Amino acid sequence: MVGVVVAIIWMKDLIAVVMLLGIYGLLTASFFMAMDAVDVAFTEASVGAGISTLLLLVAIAKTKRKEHPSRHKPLLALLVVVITGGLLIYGTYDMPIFGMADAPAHTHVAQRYIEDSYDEIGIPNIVTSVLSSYRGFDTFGEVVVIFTAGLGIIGLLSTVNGTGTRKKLPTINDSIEDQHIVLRIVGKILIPFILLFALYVQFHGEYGPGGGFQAGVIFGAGIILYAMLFGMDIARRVISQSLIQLIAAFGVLLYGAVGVVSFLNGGTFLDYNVLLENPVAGQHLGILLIELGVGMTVASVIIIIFFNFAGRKGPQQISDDLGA
Amino acid sequence: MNLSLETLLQLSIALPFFAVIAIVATGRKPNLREGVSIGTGLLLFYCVVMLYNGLKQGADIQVQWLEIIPGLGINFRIEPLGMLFALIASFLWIITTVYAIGYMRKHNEVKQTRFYSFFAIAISAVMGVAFAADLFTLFIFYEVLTLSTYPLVTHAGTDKAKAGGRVYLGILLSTSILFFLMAIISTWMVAGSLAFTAGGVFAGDVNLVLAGAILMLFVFGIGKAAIMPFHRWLPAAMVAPTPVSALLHAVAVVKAGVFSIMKVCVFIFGIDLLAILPSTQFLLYLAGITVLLSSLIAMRQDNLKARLAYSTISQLGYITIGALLATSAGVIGGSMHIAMHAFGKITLFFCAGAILVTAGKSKISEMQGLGWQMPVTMIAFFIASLSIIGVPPGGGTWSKWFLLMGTMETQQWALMVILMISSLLNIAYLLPIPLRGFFPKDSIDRSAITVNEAPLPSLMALSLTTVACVVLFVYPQPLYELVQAILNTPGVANGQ
Amino acid sequence: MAHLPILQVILPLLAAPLCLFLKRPKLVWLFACVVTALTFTISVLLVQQVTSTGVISYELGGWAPPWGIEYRIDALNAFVIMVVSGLSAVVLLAARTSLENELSSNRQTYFYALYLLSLTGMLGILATGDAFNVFVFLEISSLSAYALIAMGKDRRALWASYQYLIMGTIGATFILIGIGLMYQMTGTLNMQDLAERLPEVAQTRTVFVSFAFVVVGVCLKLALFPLHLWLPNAYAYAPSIVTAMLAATSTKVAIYLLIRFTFTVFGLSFSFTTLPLNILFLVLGLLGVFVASTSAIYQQNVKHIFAYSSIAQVGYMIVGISVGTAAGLSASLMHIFNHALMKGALFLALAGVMYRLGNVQLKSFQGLGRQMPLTMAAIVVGGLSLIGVPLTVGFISKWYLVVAMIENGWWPVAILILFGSLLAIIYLWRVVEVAYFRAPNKDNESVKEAPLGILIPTWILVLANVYFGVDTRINVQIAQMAAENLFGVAP
Amino acid sequence: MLIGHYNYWVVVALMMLGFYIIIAHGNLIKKLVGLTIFQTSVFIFYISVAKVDGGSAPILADGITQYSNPLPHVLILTAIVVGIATTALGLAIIVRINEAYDSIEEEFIQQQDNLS
Repeated sequence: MVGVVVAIIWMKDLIAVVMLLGIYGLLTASFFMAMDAVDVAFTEASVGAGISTLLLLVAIAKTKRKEHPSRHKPLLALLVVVITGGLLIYGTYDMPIFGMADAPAHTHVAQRYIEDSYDEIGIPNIVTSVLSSYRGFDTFGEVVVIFTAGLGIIGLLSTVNGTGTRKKLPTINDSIEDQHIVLRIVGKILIPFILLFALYVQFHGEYGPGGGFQAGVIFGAGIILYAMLFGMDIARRVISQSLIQLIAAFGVLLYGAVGVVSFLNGGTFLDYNVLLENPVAGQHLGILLIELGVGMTVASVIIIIFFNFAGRKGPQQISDDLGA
Repeated sequence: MNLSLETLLQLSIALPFFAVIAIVATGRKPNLREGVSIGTGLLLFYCVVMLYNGLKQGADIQVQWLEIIPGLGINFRIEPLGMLFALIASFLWIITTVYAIGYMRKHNEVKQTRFYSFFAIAISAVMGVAFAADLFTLFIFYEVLTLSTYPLVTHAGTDKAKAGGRVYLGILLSTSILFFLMAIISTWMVAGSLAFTAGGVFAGDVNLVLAGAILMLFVFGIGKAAIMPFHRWLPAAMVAPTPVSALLHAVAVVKAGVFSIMKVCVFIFGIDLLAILPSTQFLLYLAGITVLLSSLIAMRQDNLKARLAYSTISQLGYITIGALLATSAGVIGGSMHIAMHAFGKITLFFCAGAILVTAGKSKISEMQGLGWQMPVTMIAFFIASLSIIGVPPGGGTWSKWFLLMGTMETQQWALMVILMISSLLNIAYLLPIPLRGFFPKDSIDRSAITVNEAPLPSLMALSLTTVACVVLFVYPQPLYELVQAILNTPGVANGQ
Repeated sequence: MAHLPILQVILPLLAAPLCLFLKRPKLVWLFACVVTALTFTISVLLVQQVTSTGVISYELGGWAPPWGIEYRIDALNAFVIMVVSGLSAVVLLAARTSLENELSSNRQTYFYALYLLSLTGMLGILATGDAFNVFVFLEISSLSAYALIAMGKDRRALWASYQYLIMGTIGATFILIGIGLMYQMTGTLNMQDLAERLPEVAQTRTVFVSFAFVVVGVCLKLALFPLHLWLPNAYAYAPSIVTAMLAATSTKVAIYLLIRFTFTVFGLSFSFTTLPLNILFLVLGLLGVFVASTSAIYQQNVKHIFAYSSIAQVGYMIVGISVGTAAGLSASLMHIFNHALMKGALFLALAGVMYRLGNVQLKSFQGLGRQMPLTMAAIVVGGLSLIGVPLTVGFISKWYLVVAMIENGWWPVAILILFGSLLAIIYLWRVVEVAYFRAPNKDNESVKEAPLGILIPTWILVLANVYFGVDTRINVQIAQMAAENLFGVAP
Repeated sequence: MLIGHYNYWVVVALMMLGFYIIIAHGNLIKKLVGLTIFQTSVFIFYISVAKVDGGSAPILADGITQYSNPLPHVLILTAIVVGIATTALGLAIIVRINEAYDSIEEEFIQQQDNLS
């Protein structure tokens, strides 16, 4: 892993950098797997190796490919970095031994999650229990972060102007659209499966690894694939931009609504126990609903991000427009 | 009118302030505008006189406006020293306004509405300083005074005026914030109170070194008293129009400074404590040096206003010495000198302004023989000079007498010598001006000169203040009684 | 009533997605105003509740801490919540008019939604009693702030926003590292629980490092000298409303975090006896005051002047904290309140200038004293407050700050603080002199007074500056109560 | 002792490298890449904390008594999402910067700012 990162430092070709970053992401994911963190590995694989690579590629396509060999300020940077690193190394000396079962991290709060979560929540995946119930509010925050990013990106990149006239939006994908018929056919077959898989992940999260977030990412990726293969215009016709925004908003609201209903029912915010008469069943319902909210928001924000990036004129098109 | 004394007190502070609205509203009609100014001045003086009567009958007049933090607020209370200051300022405001009408019109000054407005605000601030019941209130009005006079100093709007204004504002604000405020906060920390109290607020066993340090902070912080090395603002402020120099820089602003020092000495430290503080001695000598040095500098000035400015610095030193002497005679002398110097110096400035607008001369070397052209002005100048020097028939005689008594009582022989030398220097730099005005070095043809005096309002004003100088010599009794009353407040005098 | 702690966070949170359903900018603005006003009302109720009944704990998800996330409101955060929500509400009032000239109408809906989210993030940080939850809401407020800044008209806004994003994310990641280390040593994330368990391991190097990372991370957000480089441009080129909001609130939240971590989580004895934090803070705070004030003197863009002044004011707050006494802390807390009021007023007034002139370069201010009397008067009063002139709020905090220094025997520091005020006079004076003592130039001879939409909110804040400078019951008492609570003195 | 912490040292090394990229490189996209690496290293740190020797993935099943600590997993799930959100927003800003300045190099952008 360290090697990959060092390579990233030396590379000037940004595309190669991004590819290496993708590899780095996959390595990290497999490392997480080895550390028994299956959920995290799943997420890192889809985010680190998937979405972020994709986004970086799109962004590079819209900007510049080469890094300018500029004068760096390695000395100052090294100094800061060495101080930070040194401090951290210094800090490791009093840490509990790696993997030790009786480290404080494992014996206090986490203990209860492992021992009682099944009785209290009723689902075997402890990570999901903690994520959506014990620390459900963090997850709510996480959804809001995603939503915020989505809004920010629309605010920055949205090309739809107030008058509502839409011209044909130039995309980077026209070439693929025109040339690769094979890809399109394969894609046509693949996409429904991707979407199905996403739904599976969505509703299976309680038992195995997975959940709303991963499902949302996969679902979003499916739609993006569709857009890349069939062109932005068609994709936009299928899924309207403002509709997606509303779905994203709705996801957040759904999550919030669960919380509000739970305190209207006499509990506290996000207290699923009071949703139904049987607390465990209540937890179940609550988790199901909020995961749905997460999935909706994540999927639609990812689509929004992609559409907005792709809808932006690249430098190439700008100069073309000027020439014409 | 049957207003309570408390109402009158508040009126005397608020009146000039609200007059601003009327002044601005009538800005397009100069006669009406000046009418408002003078009318307010008369009303204000009436209020102050009523208050004076109340005070004489022994009324305790106090008002609280605000309380910001417990023990910290805006409070007013009238005592004789403040009364004295208020009387002088409010009376001279009327006179100066009259004078200004002539001066400003003759001189074709711009933005006269702004001038009269800020003039009124300044007087409001002076009243606040005079009647303040605690250091905090005093400080606020002190700062208002600084800020409201800035537009007056830079009235001309030229680069030179702005440069002068910057020095003015810079020194006054920085000393007041760095030292004065610091001293106030320290007093608050040490004594727990900021109220002016007869006999001082510091309890018996106060750390003398600490209190001495606080006293130094006060003396330096009150930059308006122009103790060296913080005197530079005064000459810098001389770029202002003459009425401003007259009222503000000879009377209101500098007097607010020495008044504050007097207040601090008598009512924060108390003269008993003051007498034993280690830093008093040092400050006394500093004031003495200020007196002497600025007199010497004054001699070298050819510009009349600059000479008067340095003379003011020197005279302020007298008052500061009086305050710091920590004896009855010193306090009496210093307080009386506030009044005496006010009338004397304002007359001198009025004359300088009259010479400027009428003869167009600002340099002393050009004023030879001017006496025959402007006889009234020059005679007034002569009498006022006598008062500043401290010889009959000028009122200054009395105050300087008490000050000398004070130095003798405390056996400050060096100071006594300094005061006397300085008086000699006063003669040297003031008297030649009127004398040469009448008896120039080169004989001139008197018949060729026609009498051409300053505008009538200005002339009236300066004659009036000259008369006042003489009256104060002949009939100083009311003034003395008022000043004596400061010491009669229980706890002030140490049984002398 | 029992749900107030959570309501004040989720109200703006849920309102943000609803904005997208409303679509029309004017409607969205009205809606957002109502929401922020409600939030402010809730915060006032919270303050009342806290002052009368003490600490409020709210268990999210029905799980008792430390297993679930806890919202924990005491006098300290109730106070800051009130400041933040109140200022956000007032600033938002001016948004509609100010945005007319600064943002195209199709983006305004997103603007309001992001504004609400930013508020949500800040309130979430303030209310929570859980260390990791802090991180999550920190990111909500930061991401929305980056986006809001990038919406500025000037292209430099983009660059400023990017720099802020990099610095802010580094800061947040540092905090994340710190929290991770803490968790590793104690096994808990709840602040109260952390405070109980940290002393056992206080001597370990790991805890020391975690503290260092948290402090550095927070100071990055705080723009404490020398970590302030991102701030001036971010303030200068963001839309005026965003500047006003950020200046009035976001650094306050960071200060709160610093206080929370040093005083509550790590504890007084650890922060101030084990580590030389007081000296470090004192030096950095004072340096911040002087370097930033001096820089402010040389700026040509008025927003830059006030941005540097904000860095200087943060310096004062840090100095107050560094004393390590209840008096010093309460002075800092008061300054949080007061600085929010004055900077809010100043930047809103600048929004008015921006609206009429399209820029806020110092040289464009010529003669504005005559052309825009009310706006300039607002700047003057706000500036007086900034200097610390009596009868304005600025005086109150300076007073308590200096008193706290003297109580502790730090005379030179007290003098330096007063000296800092002098620098403030100089940079303000430059503005005043140009506005009042120069004739208008050709371009702004026809400039009119700022529109009421901006003027009214500005003057609400200006009057608040004066009101709270005179009637100090609210700000002083709550601040003192909060400080005393942190020091364990019975209120 | 040394072996007991090797995992953390790898984390520190990664972190330093990422941090170095952020500070030393002038290319905006590369800075973001550095930021991602920096953040990811923190994620690895958290997950390392969660590891228990002989434990298995925290999904309850019969016959397993030792599980890894689920809490850091949850935290990192959230943090990953936050990280990608930041990256996405950062990229959006870069795209806009490129349109406005026609460059994504720190040096050129600052030059242009200094000129204007």
